[in-house]
Amino acid sequence: MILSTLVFLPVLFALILALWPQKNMIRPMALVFSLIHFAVGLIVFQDFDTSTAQLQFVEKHMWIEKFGIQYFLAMDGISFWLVQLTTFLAPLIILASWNSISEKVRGFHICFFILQSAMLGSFLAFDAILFYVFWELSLIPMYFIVGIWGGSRRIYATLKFFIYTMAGSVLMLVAIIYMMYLTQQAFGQMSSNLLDFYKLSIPFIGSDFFSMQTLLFFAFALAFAIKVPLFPLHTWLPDAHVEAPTPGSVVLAGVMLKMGTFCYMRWVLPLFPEASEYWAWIFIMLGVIGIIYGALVAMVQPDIKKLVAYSSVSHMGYIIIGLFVMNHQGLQGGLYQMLNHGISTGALFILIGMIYERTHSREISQYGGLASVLPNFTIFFFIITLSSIAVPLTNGFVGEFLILLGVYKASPWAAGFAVTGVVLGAAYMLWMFKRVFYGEKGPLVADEKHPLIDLNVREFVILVPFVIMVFVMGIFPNHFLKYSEASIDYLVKNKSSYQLTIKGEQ
Amino acid sequence: MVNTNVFLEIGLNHYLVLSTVLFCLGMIGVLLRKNAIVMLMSIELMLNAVNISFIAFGKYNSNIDGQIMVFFVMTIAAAEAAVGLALAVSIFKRFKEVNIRFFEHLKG
Amino acid sequence: MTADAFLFWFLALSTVAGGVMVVSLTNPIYAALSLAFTMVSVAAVFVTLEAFFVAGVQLIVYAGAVMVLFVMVLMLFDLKHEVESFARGKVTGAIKLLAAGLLAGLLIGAILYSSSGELGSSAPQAAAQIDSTKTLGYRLFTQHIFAFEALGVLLLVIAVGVVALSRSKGGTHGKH
Amino acid sequence: MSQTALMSILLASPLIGFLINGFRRKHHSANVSGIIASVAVFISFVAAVLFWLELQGMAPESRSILVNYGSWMNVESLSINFGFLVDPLSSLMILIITGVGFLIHVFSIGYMHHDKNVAKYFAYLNFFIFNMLILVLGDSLVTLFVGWEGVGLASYLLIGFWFTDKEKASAGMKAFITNRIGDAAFLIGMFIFFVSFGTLNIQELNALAPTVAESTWLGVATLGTLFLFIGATGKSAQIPLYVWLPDAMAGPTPVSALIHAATMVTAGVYLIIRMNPVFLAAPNTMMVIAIIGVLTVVLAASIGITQNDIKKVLAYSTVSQLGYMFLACGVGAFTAAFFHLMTHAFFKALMFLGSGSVIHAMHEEQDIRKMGGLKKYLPWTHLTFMMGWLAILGTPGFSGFFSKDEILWMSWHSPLGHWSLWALGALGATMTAFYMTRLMALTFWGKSRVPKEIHPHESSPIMLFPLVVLAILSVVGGYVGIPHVIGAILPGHPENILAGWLGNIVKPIPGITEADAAMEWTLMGVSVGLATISAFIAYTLYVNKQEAVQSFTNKIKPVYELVYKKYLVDELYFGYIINPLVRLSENIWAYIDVRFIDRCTYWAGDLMKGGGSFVRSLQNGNLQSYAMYIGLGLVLTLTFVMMR
Repeated sequence: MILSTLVFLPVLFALILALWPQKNMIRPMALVFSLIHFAVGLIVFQDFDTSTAQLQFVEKHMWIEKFGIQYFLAMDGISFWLVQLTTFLAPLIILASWNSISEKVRGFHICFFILQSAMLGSFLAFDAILFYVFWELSLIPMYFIVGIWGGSRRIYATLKFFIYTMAGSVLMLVAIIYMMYLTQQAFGQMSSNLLDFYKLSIPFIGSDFFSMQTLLFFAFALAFAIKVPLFPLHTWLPDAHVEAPTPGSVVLAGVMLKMGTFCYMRWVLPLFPEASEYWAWIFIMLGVIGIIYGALVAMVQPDIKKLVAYSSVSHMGYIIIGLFVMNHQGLQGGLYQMLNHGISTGALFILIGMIYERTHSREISQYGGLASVLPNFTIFFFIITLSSIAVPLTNGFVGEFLILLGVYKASPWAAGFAVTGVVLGAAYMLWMFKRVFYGEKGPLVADEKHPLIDLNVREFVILVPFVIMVFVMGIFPNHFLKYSEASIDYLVKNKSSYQLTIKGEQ
Repeated sequence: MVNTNVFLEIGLNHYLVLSTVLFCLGMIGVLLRKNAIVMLMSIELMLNAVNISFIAFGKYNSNIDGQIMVFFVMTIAAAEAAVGLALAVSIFKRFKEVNIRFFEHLKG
Repeated sequence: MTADAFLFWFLALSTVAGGVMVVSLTNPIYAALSLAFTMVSVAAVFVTLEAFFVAGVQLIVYAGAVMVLFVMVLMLFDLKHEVESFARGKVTGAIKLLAAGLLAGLLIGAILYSSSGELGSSAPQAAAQIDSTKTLGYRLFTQHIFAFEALGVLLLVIAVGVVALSRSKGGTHGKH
Repeated sequence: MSQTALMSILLASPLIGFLINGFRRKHHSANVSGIIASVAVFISFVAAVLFWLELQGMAPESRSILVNYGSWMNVESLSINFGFLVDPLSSLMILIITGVGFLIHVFSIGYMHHDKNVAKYFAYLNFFIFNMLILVLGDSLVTLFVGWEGVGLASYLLIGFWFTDKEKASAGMKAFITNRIGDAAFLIGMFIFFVSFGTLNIQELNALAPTVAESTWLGVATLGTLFLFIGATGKSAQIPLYVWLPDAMAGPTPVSALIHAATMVTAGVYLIIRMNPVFLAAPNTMMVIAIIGVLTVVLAASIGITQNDIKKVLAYSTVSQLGYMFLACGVGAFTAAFFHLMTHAFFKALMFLGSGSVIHAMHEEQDIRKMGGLKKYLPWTHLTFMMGWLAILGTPGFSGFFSKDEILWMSWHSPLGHWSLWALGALGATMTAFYMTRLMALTFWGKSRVPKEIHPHESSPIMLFPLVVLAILSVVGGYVGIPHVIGAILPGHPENILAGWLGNIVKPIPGITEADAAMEWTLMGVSVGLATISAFIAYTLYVNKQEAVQSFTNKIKPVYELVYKKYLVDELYFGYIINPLVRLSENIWAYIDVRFIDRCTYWAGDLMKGGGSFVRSLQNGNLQSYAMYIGLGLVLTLTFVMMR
């Protein structure tokens, strides 16, 4: 029951918030709820077995008998940390929205909790239809979060975000239905159980683009590529980030993008092993292009938030190449980088939100000399910057190093191009850092009428967990890697005969 | 000689071709004429064309059902003409106009 | 040239000529008269096909009743000025003509194709010499009695409907 | 005391110092923060000494202490530990780092007395020491890389210490990004080694490398070492990545002494010495290293001649001296390289601190054209600076003499060497003598050109103490590595202690022959002679005949300008690489992202919209049009049926 609790607790919270009479209690209640949720998430630590790739905490019930659609939640090493990341970020996001969301507070928190539920559901669902429901459900609260609490061009951004993602997932739905049909062909009973999907052997002919596996592969891969987002499908991301309110950006960058990369590991790689090996070069190429392209474009952005958004494109490129080289280092690094990106980019967005609350501007050229005015803020920003540019002993390094090592093993050229991202990453982040924090005081910073105030206690409370995680993950990566080790090992070694089993069943 | 045969020996196909030509003439009328009443006339033309082919088929297949069908068609045609004209009258009464171009209320 | 053939060609020509006139004449009265001419020609064609009863009905119902109706309505309208006879728009006009032409071509092609290119090969079968009127009547009142009666009801409904329609003050839309 | 505990003290002490000063960064007392930081480094120094003593007590073959704090990253075959290795090489290195580092910390107490953010400054310095120790002690390339990046970070922070000045902030950024280019290559080098050898442990690599001895350009060892060398050129400021070091002088002067002269910039050299068996397995790489090294010597020295900023002169001098170390590495004389690293650490740190003392005295004035005759105001600084000057000149008996001449001799003698390398090296030595003498002459000797409003004063004892210690080390530091030929004629025939100490670490150059003593003496004489002559010329010119210099530079103005402007390398990089890159980025953003991809999505949207409105326009309410569609549909259907 633990997983159902995890997934549906936020819905319950949303209900309570919706019905609670006092308006001024919404924020504290939401905070307490998210902390409870986080604590519930920690329970799985106790019983999680790191030695096996099998599914754990399984909950399986028939949902729609006729089509073999089940309510099937389970956890394995791949989803373990992502679930933790989701629940970890929640209280911090609610704290970060404390001041920045001033209107329709109740609605915001309801949206946020439903979003949590949908995201957790799509991490944990092992039934294609159930997964699809969660996957699409996650769009709706995000649509409202950006569309209601966003910036001036929020309608444009939301539409773009919504239509982009929707366009991809419709193809995926077709593919899911077709695969259900295949299960009927193969087993006589229609099923949308992912484990049944794994058992299918879908015909693959490399030279034939229209062979079934290739088509299904691309249908799934496209949906996830938009979510990741992979170059050249990324243009919704900068707009969505720029217009989204701070908490929206954090959820979007911190967790929602990971849904894309996570699903590559859960769905694409094991379901279509031959196709994903045959077509890996496309994704590696696009990933590498994304790394360099994202970094270059980030370098010339006039808007800090857009800069970070493009840096996300670059970082997500790393994850994609890590996944598609299909070896231990690449996959582990990719998974690790998902967590890193959630932590460091999430923190960056929160930091940008904090400074935006003070100055109401994100123009880099309006800043300058912030370091002498807001020293504490600068320290936090700098640490997160270091994490983002992957300085050793911060979390970013572990992920990037493992990914690049894995990629080098598979394709030295790709690694050779990808390392330029290391240089460019430092270039755009530090250049931005220099322009914002160093030098003479810019117009916004020097404004005598509105002196800037350094971090308050609430902001410290938000940022300290991030910084702790940055270093803990940088110095003790083994503790994190060991949870996914068995699953990754199984994925690498049995990629063409991937047959997950349920722990405790034969 | 084929050529003389074509002109001298009249068969089913001759009637069918005649029917086709008449049908298409009617169709052109329906498509191109502006006057609603002339359009109705063109429809009668088309119905007649069909009638020819029914009768011809009936004769050449020794089947009387073709004529029965024509009988029905005629009835329907008469009914249709009546309704169509009644509509035209009613429209004319209201708009003083029978030009089909003025009646584009189905515009999407 | 046999009489049969001559008759066919003569009737075919008059039918088509009448049809062309219906379509092309600007004055609706002339068009109506051409239509009557066509009807008569078609009735004659029916005669050549030995459908005497139908030919008679054609003359009475079509050339008689229906045409009178048309002319009456035209008279009723008393059009002072003639509306433009053809729809505007050269392109759409061309497309319409092309569509009709293509349809004719296709149908004729299909007819020729189905009889492998021979226009006059299928002669009427010998057994065609039957008393068509009697058989027609017999069939109509036995086998097709239901359809016949249904038609009767339909005609009644239509008669009522038409009266209702022509008495009404107009459609649902206001005047432009 | 157990080795683990000792290692913990060694590493943790500066880290704790960093944290303490970091958390009390708002305090302004230089003495308190300085003492905390200095004590932290001193504790490390003591630990380093203890380690050294412990190694002394071991048998020469087994001198190695490995402290493993457990696994860091463990993914399938990749297994990286927090392992720290003390062996003869790293033990000397940590002595230098903590020793010189301690002296510089002490100097900083005086130097940074007036600065408000002094606690932050000392925190950064301690942070640097911590990372440098990790770099030196790391037993695998990845652990080494941790320190490698960490020192780069510390360097970034310290160069941009006065960040309100845009130039200084930019200099820090430039240093970090240039280093990052090297680091990216370093990463590739690591991957090559990992994929080929399956390990990143330095000792294991050293053991495995000789098995792949090769002469092709694309072999594992060659490629791997070449990429590591690119990494080293970034950190150690060699062609083509040296451009950051002169700019790095924007940082406080003690930082320049510690990071940009004595320790961090030698990391590249240290890396090569550390991995010498691997590099020896790749003769092509060795050749590249030697050539790059000697070219850097000449290039940097020539720029040094023309500079007017006291720190810039020293910076180019550092680049040039690092070139010598790489030259030594390239010809296989790793001991000589390390020897020079050590002596250079002493005399260059000394000179930087001396320049700091001068700058302090001159109230932040760095232009040597506004100095002159400072000898009488700053007697101690002058005296100690002169020791450094004599050392870098290669005056017989001073430390620089032994190390530099050994490098020059080996570049001639070694089978990996070549006479042209020696010739260029000697040319470099001549130029070094020239510009260092020029610096001395313009700063301390001759007539005073000090502006009226400045009253130079000798620095406080706390700043002079490190100068004196370093001066002594600059003089006597050379005696640990007396070359064999010289040792042979000295009383008691002192052996080359350093070579003996490093004997088990440094592999002998394959195919080296017995030294020709006469030849060695000759070459030594030639280079010393050249240096002396050139120093003498410089002295005469800059002390007495400045007009002559002026007229001469006017005569060769284009050349002089070119050299003065550092051969326009910075402009070249900016004009042909960085600015085009930024412009390219702006263009790809504007054209690919906004104009192309976004347009495409708009097109897709517009297509849908257009399709919709087209279909809507078909529903025009005209009965005849509808009839036409029926007709067209009929035609199409019939066509389709008939085509079947």
